[in-house]
Amino acid sequence: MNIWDKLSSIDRRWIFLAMAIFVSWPVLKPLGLPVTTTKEVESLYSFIDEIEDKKPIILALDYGPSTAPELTPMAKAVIRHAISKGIPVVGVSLAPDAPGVANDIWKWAQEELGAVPGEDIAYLGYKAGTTNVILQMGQGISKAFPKDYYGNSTDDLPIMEGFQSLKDASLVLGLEATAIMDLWIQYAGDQMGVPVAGGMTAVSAPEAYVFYQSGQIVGLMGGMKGGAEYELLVGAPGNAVQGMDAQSLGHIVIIVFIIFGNLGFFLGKKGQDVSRLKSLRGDQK
Amino acid sequence: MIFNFLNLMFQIQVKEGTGPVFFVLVLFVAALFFFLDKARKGATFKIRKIAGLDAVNEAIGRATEMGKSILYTTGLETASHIATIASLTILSRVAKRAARYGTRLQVPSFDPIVMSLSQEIVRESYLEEGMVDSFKGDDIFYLTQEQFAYTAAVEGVLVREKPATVFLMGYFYAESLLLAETGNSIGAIQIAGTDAVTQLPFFIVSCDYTLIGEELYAASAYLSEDSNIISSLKAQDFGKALLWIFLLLGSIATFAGSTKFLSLLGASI
Amino acid sequence: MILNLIAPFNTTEGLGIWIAAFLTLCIFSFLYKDNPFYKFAEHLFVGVSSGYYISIYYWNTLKPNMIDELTKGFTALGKGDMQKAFGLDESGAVMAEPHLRMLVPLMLGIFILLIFISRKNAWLSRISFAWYIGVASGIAIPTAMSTRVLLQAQGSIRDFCSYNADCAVSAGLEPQVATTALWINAFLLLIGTLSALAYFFFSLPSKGALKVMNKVGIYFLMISFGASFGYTVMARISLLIGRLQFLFYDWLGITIS
Amino acid sequence: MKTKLPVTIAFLTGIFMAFAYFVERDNVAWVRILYEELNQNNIVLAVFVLFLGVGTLLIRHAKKIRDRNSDSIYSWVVIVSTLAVAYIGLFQTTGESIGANENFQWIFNNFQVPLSATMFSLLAFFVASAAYRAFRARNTEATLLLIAAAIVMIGRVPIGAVISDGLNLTGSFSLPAIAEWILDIPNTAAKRAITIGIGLGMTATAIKIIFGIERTYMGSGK
Repeated sequence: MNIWDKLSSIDRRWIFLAMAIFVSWPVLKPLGLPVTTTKEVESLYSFIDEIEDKKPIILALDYGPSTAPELTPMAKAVIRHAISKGIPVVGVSLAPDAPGVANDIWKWAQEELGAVPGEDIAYLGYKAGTTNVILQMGQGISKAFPKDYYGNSTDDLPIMEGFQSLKDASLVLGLEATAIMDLWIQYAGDQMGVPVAGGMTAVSAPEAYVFYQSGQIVGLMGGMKGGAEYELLVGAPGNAVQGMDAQSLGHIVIIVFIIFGNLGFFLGKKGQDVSRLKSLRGDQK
Repeated sequence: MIFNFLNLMFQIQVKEGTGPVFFVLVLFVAALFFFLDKARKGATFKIRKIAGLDAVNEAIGRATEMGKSILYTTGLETASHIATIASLTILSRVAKRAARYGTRLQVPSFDPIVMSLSQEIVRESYLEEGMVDSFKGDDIFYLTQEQFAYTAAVEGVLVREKPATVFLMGYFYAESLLLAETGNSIGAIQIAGTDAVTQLPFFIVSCDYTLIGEELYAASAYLSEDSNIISSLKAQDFGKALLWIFLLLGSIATFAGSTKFLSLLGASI
Repeated sequence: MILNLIAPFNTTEGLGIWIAAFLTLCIFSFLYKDNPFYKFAEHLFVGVSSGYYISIYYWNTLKPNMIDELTKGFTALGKGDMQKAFGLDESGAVMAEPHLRMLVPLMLGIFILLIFISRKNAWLSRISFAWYIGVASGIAIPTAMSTRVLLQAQGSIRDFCSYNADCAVSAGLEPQVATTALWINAFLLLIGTLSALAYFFFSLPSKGALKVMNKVGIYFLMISFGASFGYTVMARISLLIGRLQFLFYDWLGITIS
Repeated sequence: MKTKLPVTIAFLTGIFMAFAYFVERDNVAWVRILYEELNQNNIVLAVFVLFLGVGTLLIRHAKKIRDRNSDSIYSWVVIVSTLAVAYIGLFQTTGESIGANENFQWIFNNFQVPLSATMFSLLAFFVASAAYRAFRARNTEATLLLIAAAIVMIGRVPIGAVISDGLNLTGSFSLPAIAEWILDIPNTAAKRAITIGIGLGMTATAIKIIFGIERTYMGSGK
């Protein structure tokens, strides 16, 4: 087996080891590479910056612990921005494993930003039935969420004065890991005419460009980089900015292995990868 | 004109802006019933050959030759999701062949309703092949409704049972790559099919063949020769052809300055 | 970089971090090979998430929407006030709080649970599924057509409008000066959408012009899948970074200077 | 009766909800009330579906224990952890909501979070091995996917700008700019076609369910 064949059949555990080393290293010792902002994040920042009438922002935390590293920095950066502008933030969740994550963010907002629960921020908890809940919020927020996550009745919260239905919100920002983003656009955006923006995991972000390009969403943050950009725009670099160095090195490791794989494929014994199924051999796969 | 008729008839105030959707829906429903009626009257419709489907049959044959099992997952969505319904249709065809060749078929489910549906569908396939006594209800089982608990459990089954062939048909989320990579590590032939756009790159990269988006719907129509599935495919093709022409003409006309097409689509002009 | 194992066992918070770190390493052990620690974590995960969902669903949906409503309804019934029991106000108009009207979903819910009890009348669960999926389909029809089809078509035509001054003005778009780059992009967008749409056209065999469009269509599809793959790699690594930040900062107490 | 009744129910509920889309519901009381009621019921029905799921799960693991199956120790883990967490969540919650239940939050932070987050981060390793193993430029399609992925991966992270300066690719030919272009034009064009296709597919399926043509959801398989 010549060098090229060895190159194209490395045991995947060596690859795992390389990933572990190159991603842990910057987490322990950051490199400080510069982060550039993009127009879709800037347009969200300027939209929130120019909100005059101070009507609350609906922050839809529709994600669980497994996507928190990408989306929680976005939630914290937007809450920091809204509180500094005096715009109240009302949190809701349509994903079952969101309440635990949201609860930590709300505790952080009270300790770090001194946000007063019930006045500056409120969290209404989770309710099953995604589409039905959004439609119900259109008819009346307290109808969909009679009580907030901590048991006090929604209508008595000072933050809810003059803020009856989803239609009165100045913005709906969906922090999404799944297709729930489409539902916010379909029902809150198209049907109720509320401005909608998205904070998506990097996986779903490309798909959301379609809605940004057609103007159905006013801004879009994609992945940890989106969070890092908003952290910079708000002037409070945090976990996301810190993570970007490790992100860069991780990508480099993957690109290097892709090159190894292709070198091995082209220079090693050819045809090793022809499909095992006869019916697919003719097909361009 | 039709709206004031509607207003008059039911004193219902039609929501403005929903005109175009109403018109397009009426057209689409009409096309659907037109093709359904013709299909039921025995008209056969041509569907272009889908390369992946010969691979499906060959993959089942491979499992039989090696005397190993087949693992079929219907994805992580409920029965009201189009990809799940298409997957169940393909499952019934795979189950028929598995019954005929006596190959073990395992179906780990994510949703309890889909689990009970799969059990019925597979039992019916074994019935049609006259092998109902070798049907094992326990091989079609519900795991959990939590994405990663389900993935961890299916990976456990893959690593322990080592099936020769894995089918990943339905709607998937981020776990698609975990499943496909684990299937690869045990050397299984993998055929995937999903309309989950974000997961298509992973299946394309790690499976032997991937039915892209609507190819999954077309595959279920092609495989099932069921008039109602084929007719809906034709209606969708009809919709696509109409839209294709509309987009082409619309772009040219709008380029020339007319706003007719935009207002037709409901843009507030 | 200061290394101090911060988490003593006696504080609940500290114990929690040690458990979380142990479970994290159990799952990571799958990278080496399938082992009892991974199997333990895998099954623990199935159990914990089932228990978690039952509690969240009960407190956030079942109790406020059904149990509370039914108790209010029955207490009203006890007082003999039939109208209020079924959520009607004095004038007989339907009120928002359903009270005893929630007996309908309760009945449908019980039909679903019949699947456990008796094979014979498990068919009743079909009524509940039919109701559930009927409502879901009814909502989906107009919105899927409007948001996924019409608004997308509108999006691709609108580009051409913004390059044409009078069309842009009447459509309320700010007219863009049509530079050659914009032209190429608009043209590519149209070609890409049309050829990718043609790829999903199944009624005609892929020959002649359709074969060419299929080819161009699959090229555009593959570039867009490549973009999604690239973006997804970013997502996965940021999640790994999240776990490593937990292990190094929260568990091992390392603080970076 | 066993199929006639469910099909009629699906038809009536489906037609009404679709019809309600076209109605200015605030002005037409009977439509608004019925619409809200049906919405309300679906929210509660979702809970019963979950209970069905967990019930079948526990029964299946109890069977494994009864049959002395080799892995029955792990079935104990599933049953005990489900009941323990459900007990803490359901019975230890005082007052109105689960938010104030400290133990439940502790369980969530120290069991649910590490387990699900770590499962997810395994993907970073699998993506690397999948990219290495499968990303072979076998044909033009795979090459296009490969090049687009590499450019986006490099362009969207800080190091992309550093590399572009190194190769003095500037302005609209810098890696971040090309990555942005790939996302804006070819990606949008292809995703728009896929979204339209799936939109038509979803609409067709929903119509067939309501008119009783598509009955798979009811288990008749036909």
